[in-house]
Amino acid sequence: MQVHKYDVVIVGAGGAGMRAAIESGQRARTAVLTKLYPTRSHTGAAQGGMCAALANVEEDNWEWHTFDTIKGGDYLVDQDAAEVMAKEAIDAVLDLEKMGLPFNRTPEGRIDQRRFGGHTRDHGKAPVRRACYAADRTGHMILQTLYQNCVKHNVEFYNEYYVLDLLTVEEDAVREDGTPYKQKRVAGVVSYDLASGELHVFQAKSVVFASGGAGKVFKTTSNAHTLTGDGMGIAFRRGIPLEDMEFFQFHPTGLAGLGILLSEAARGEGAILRNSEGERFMERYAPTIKDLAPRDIVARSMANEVREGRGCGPNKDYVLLDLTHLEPAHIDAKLPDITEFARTYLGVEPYTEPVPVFPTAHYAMGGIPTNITTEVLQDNDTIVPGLYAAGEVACVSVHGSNRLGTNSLLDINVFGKRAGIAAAEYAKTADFVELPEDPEAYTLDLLNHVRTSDGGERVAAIRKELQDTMDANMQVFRTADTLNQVLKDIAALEERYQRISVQDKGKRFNLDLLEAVELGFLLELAKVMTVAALHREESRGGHFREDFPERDDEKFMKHSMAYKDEHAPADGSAEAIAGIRLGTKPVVFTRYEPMVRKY
Amino acid sequence: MSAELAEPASKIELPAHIGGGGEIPTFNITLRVRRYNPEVSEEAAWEDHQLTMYGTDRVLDALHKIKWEIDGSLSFRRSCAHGVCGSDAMRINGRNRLACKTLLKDLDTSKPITVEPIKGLPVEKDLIVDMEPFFQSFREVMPFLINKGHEPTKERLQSVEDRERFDDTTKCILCAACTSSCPVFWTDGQYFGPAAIVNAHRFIFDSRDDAGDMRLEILNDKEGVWRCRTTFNCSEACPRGIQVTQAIAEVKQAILARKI
Amino acid sequence: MSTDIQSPRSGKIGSGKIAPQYRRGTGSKGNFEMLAWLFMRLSGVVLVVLIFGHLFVNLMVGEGIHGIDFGFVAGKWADPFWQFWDLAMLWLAMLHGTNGVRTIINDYAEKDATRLWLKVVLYAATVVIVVLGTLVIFTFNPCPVVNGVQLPGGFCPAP
Amino acid sequence: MPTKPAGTLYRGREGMWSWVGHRITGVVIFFFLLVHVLDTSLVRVSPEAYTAVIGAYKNPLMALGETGLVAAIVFHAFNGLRVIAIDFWKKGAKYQRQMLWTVLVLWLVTFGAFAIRHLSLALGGH
Ligand SMILES: Cc1cc2nc3c(=O)[nH]c(=O)nc-3n(C[C@H](O)[C@H](O)[C@H](O)COP(=O)(O)OP(=O)(O)OC[C@H]3O[C@@H](n4cnc5c(N)ncnc54)[C@H](O)[C@@H]3O)c2cc1C
Ligand code: HEM
Ligand code: SF4
Ligand code: F3S
Ligand code: FES
Repeated sequence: MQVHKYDVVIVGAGGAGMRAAIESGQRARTAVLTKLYPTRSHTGAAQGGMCAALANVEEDNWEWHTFDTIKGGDYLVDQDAAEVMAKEAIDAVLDLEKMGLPFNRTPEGRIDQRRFGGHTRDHGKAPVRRACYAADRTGHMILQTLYQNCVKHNVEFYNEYYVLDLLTVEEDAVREDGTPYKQKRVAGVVSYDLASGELHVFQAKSVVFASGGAGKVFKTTSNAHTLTGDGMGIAFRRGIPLEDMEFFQFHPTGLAGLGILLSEAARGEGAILRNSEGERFMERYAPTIKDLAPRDIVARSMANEVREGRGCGPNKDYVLLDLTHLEPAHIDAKLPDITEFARTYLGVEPYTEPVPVFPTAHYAMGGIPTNITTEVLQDNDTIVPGLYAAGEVACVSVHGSNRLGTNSLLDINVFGKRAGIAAAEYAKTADFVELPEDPEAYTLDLLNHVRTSDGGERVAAIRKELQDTMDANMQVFRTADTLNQVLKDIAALEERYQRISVQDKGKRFNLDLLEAVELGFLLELAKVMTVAALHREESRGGHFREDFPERDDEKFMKHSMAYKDEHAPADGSAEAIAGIRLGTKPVVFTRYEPMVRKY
Repeated sequence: MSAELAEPASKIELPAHIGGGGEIPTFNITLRVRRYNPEVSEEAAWEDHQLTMYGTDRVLDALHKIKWEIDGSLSFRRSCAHGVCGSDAMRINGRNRLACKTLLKDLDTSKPITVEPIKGLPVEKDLIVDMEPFFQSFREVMPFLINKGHEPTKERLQSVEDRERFDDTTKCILCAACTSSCPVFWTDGQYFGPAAIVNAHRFIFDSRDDAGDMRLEILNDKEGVWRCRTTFNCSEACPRGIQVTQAIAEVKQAILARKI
Repeated sequence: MSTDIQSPRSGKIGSGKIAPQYRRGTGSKGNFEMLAWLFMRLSGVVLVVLIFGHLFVNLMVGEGIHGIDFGFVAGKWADPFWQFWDLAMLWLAMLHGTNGVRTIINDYAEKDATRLWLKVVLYAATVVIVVLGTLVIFTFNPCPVVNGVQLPGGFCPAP
Repeated sequence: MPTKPAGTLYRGREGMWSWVGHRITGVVIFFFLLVHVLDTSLVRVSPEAYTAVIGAYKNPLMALGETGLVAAIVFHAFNGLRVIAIDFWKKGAKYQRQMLWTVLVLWLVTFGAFAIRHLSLALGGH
């Protein structure tokens, strides 16, 4: 084992991690640990754009953006956070431009903007052009630009280092009102060097989690194979709660059967959805903004069309995205990559044929709870000093129960930057927390168990069954029955997980071992998501309960908080299911009162 | 900006075939993978697997099938699975390709499909190579915007044409398919390689950048652009369709124009 | 048990280092490679004319190769035009070829020592050939007298 | 150190093979040139010696060799021009493949014309 010492350690080198690193690296000694080469991070897959009320092409202001974000999130958004994000969006975009990001331009040479689902003028009057973009490679450009600037600032990367544990200590402390509690403090992280199979302990004053999403709990997903929710899982195992995990976004237009994403920008540029009868069915579901309605609504409408027998194809299990009325030259200029995907992977020519699409698991709205300075919360109002989170792994919560398109690239830039600054500033004054005795013991155990376990169960098989049941029962339509089915399935899978065996016993690049570890996170997170979903007996944003189809502000206008608690009774009672204790956290309101969400 | 589009029809007649008819056929392939694990043996060896695959499966799916169902020790990098992250450049049937972008049905399935690591970088295990030398070259060309003027309060302006000038080379995902297909790079690994030049090009021709001269000076090195022998392997290997050789030619000309 | 490490991994795995060494210096000064590259193209264009002309005259016109003998060469070099032609061809082709082979040596010779020796041999050969060739063209006497006998050649002045 | 475990041959396309050809022909010509200057230098030594050596060139076997040499020179020359066009002409890279086919056609024509005349002279006559 080797021990490194840094002021700030950042876990993850996607958009959020690198944006943080650029800030932190200039202020304090910073290391970035990432399980992938930075440019392999999934931020690079983002296509459509990044929103900011620049008003370069149309009248716009950040307050409208705030409102859209809150309404899009079905009022479960913390409004202070949404305000921060919408206001700082403008600088976030300009920062990127100054770093060199090649945005598309208007004829006047300004950053061009386009429409995106749920973004409107003046509180819902009409769609507005707010998304700044670089063709349909906005995420790619952001990731490259941030990496380039990390190179410029000599950020120290530890590539292919898997963080597997968070080192914390607990101190006795007393609240203002006199009640005693355990204050967590962060000491560092433990990572596994993929190339050598060695463990490395990183002692740090501040730790920033920016490890991205967990889309691989589902089968059909736009997410990368590597998005296995490690960060959320690690924090959860160390007693940090997870917020709003029941809310998972299903993006309407994934390539049918594959899940590869066709950006909403396609619809922003004028593409529309049709069912097997050739009907533009979104006119029925969202008469005002039709195909540009927020994702949860479109995804549900599509699933409903299929359920009612108007799906296309041999199994009638998808609908069509029609671009055929658009000029090929326009498509080439604005949507080159995604039309290429349709050609490569489905052999469909989007100029002349509509493209088969179906909702695909896309984005985790929930995650590690933080406040607007990105400090991680250990309960509703206690922060963990020195621990920060930003990006998809975190839940500030700016997305509430449904994220608007283009708000995530914004989120990672705004809160990534905030995290970098906050972490470095904290490290300037703080001292190192003493490492626990045998800091790597837990991780060593974990790895040894996986390495030596010899029950013959295959990781891939368990993962597939998990993903199948999640797709079948936890997707856009949910009921108590389907959710209980998932929990039952997960229990069985967890039991089998104890008996896995990995075939690769070596040290060098043992990805077999890591896939097994990742599966552990997936199982854990799937369970948290399902338990939270079961508990939320209402329909809101990305979470739709057929048995409770209405939004219920009275009972559920609050965030859910899931804690790992081995002692929670496993009797199926709502508050405590199978080692998970559920709590709630109030939503922060500033000025927008909940309204019915209609488009 | 494009003109406002006319509203598309609410309902149209769909041709009967739309949405693809019939079942996707399955087929059998032999995947011949180059295995190498220094913990076991210093020798690399070919290994054959017979697999049954589906119509839309890619080489990556075949590799996963082996790893997940047959032999978990097979090691390769991958992440996005749709050609945007640059993890899985490898040599498929003798040419550099992304495994996740190469459909099996597009290959000749009557013969074994060979899969081996990209050339010219040290192999670490199976299909995994050490990418550090590659990134080293990338870093050396100063791949970041350098602007010596004042920071404007708003964005810097750039005309649509100026933006278009370097569009092609902004697409690079640093997959190394180009550099590791270059016969000059194979010889001693010292050549900067096409990917580094592509990324220098991206900034040299960006109207907002002021350090083009420095980059041209870097690439005027004895391991720089002049080592390119216009073999076009790079252009053919690039999964993003970047006209790599063209970009290199433009850099050569820029250096000449500056010196003469 | 624990060691402090300051900098991140750069191309080494555990202890067994397998990264190739980057010997690329801080950048070579000057424009030699550029000029060499440019020279290859310029000389190439000129060589096309020179060599094609040479081949045509020597091998295609008249009796072709059968026409070539001492007299033929002597006849050509009696004319300063052909003298100059062949001289230019000699120099350009040799420099072009030498530089070409130099690149090839740089490409394939793995060890510095091998590289050096191959280049020494190459340059030596080039110098010898260029000097020899030049001398031959300039000091050539088309009407030598061997053992007191004037060799035939219509272009020779009567003794 | 297994930096380059031998795998299959890289399946490059026209661009790579034309370069391989260019490189090989370049070296071949270079070595021929060395010899050619040496033998021509014999004119300085003695006309007999020169004529004797040149006589060897007239041997049918050598004629074949010479034909090969001319083939090499002609390919190298035309392909060299193609390379120059790629370097200096804006659309050169785009049309490199078409240009290669043009090179090969020109090569065939030029070389064919030469071969017929040269071989008929060398093998047939005298
Ligand atoms: C196909 C697609 C299209 C999208 N399009 C848009 C869009 O148009 N607009 C928009 O706003 N949003 C979009 N999104 C969402 C947005 O791209 C992501 O939410 C966002 O990029 C997440 O960034 P991140 O930095 O949090 O995480 P990521 O970019 O996923 O980075 C995660 C990082 O964490 C590292 N990591 C993970 N686990 C570990 C570990 N255990 N140890 C060490 N490192 C670890 C990884 O190596 C990686 O570097 C899209 C998402 C997808 C999938
Ligand atoms: C007939 C006219 C000729 C033309 C147009 C020509 C053109 C060229 C060009 C443009 C190159 C550079 C190729 C590159 O950089 O990729 C080159 C390389 C070369 N030439 Fe020529 N050349 C000619 C004649 C010759 C002759 C007579 C010789 C031998 C003495 C020769 C030997 C070489 C060699 C050895 C190379 C290096 C090949 C390589 O690096 O791959 N060439 N030639
Ligand atoms: S230029 Fe193309 S092949 Fe080369 S690294 Fe970039 S994307 Fe890959
Ligand atoms: S393959 Fe190499 S030789 Fe030049 S054209 Fe591409 S860099
Ligand atoms: S896995 Fe990302 S490019 Fe292939």
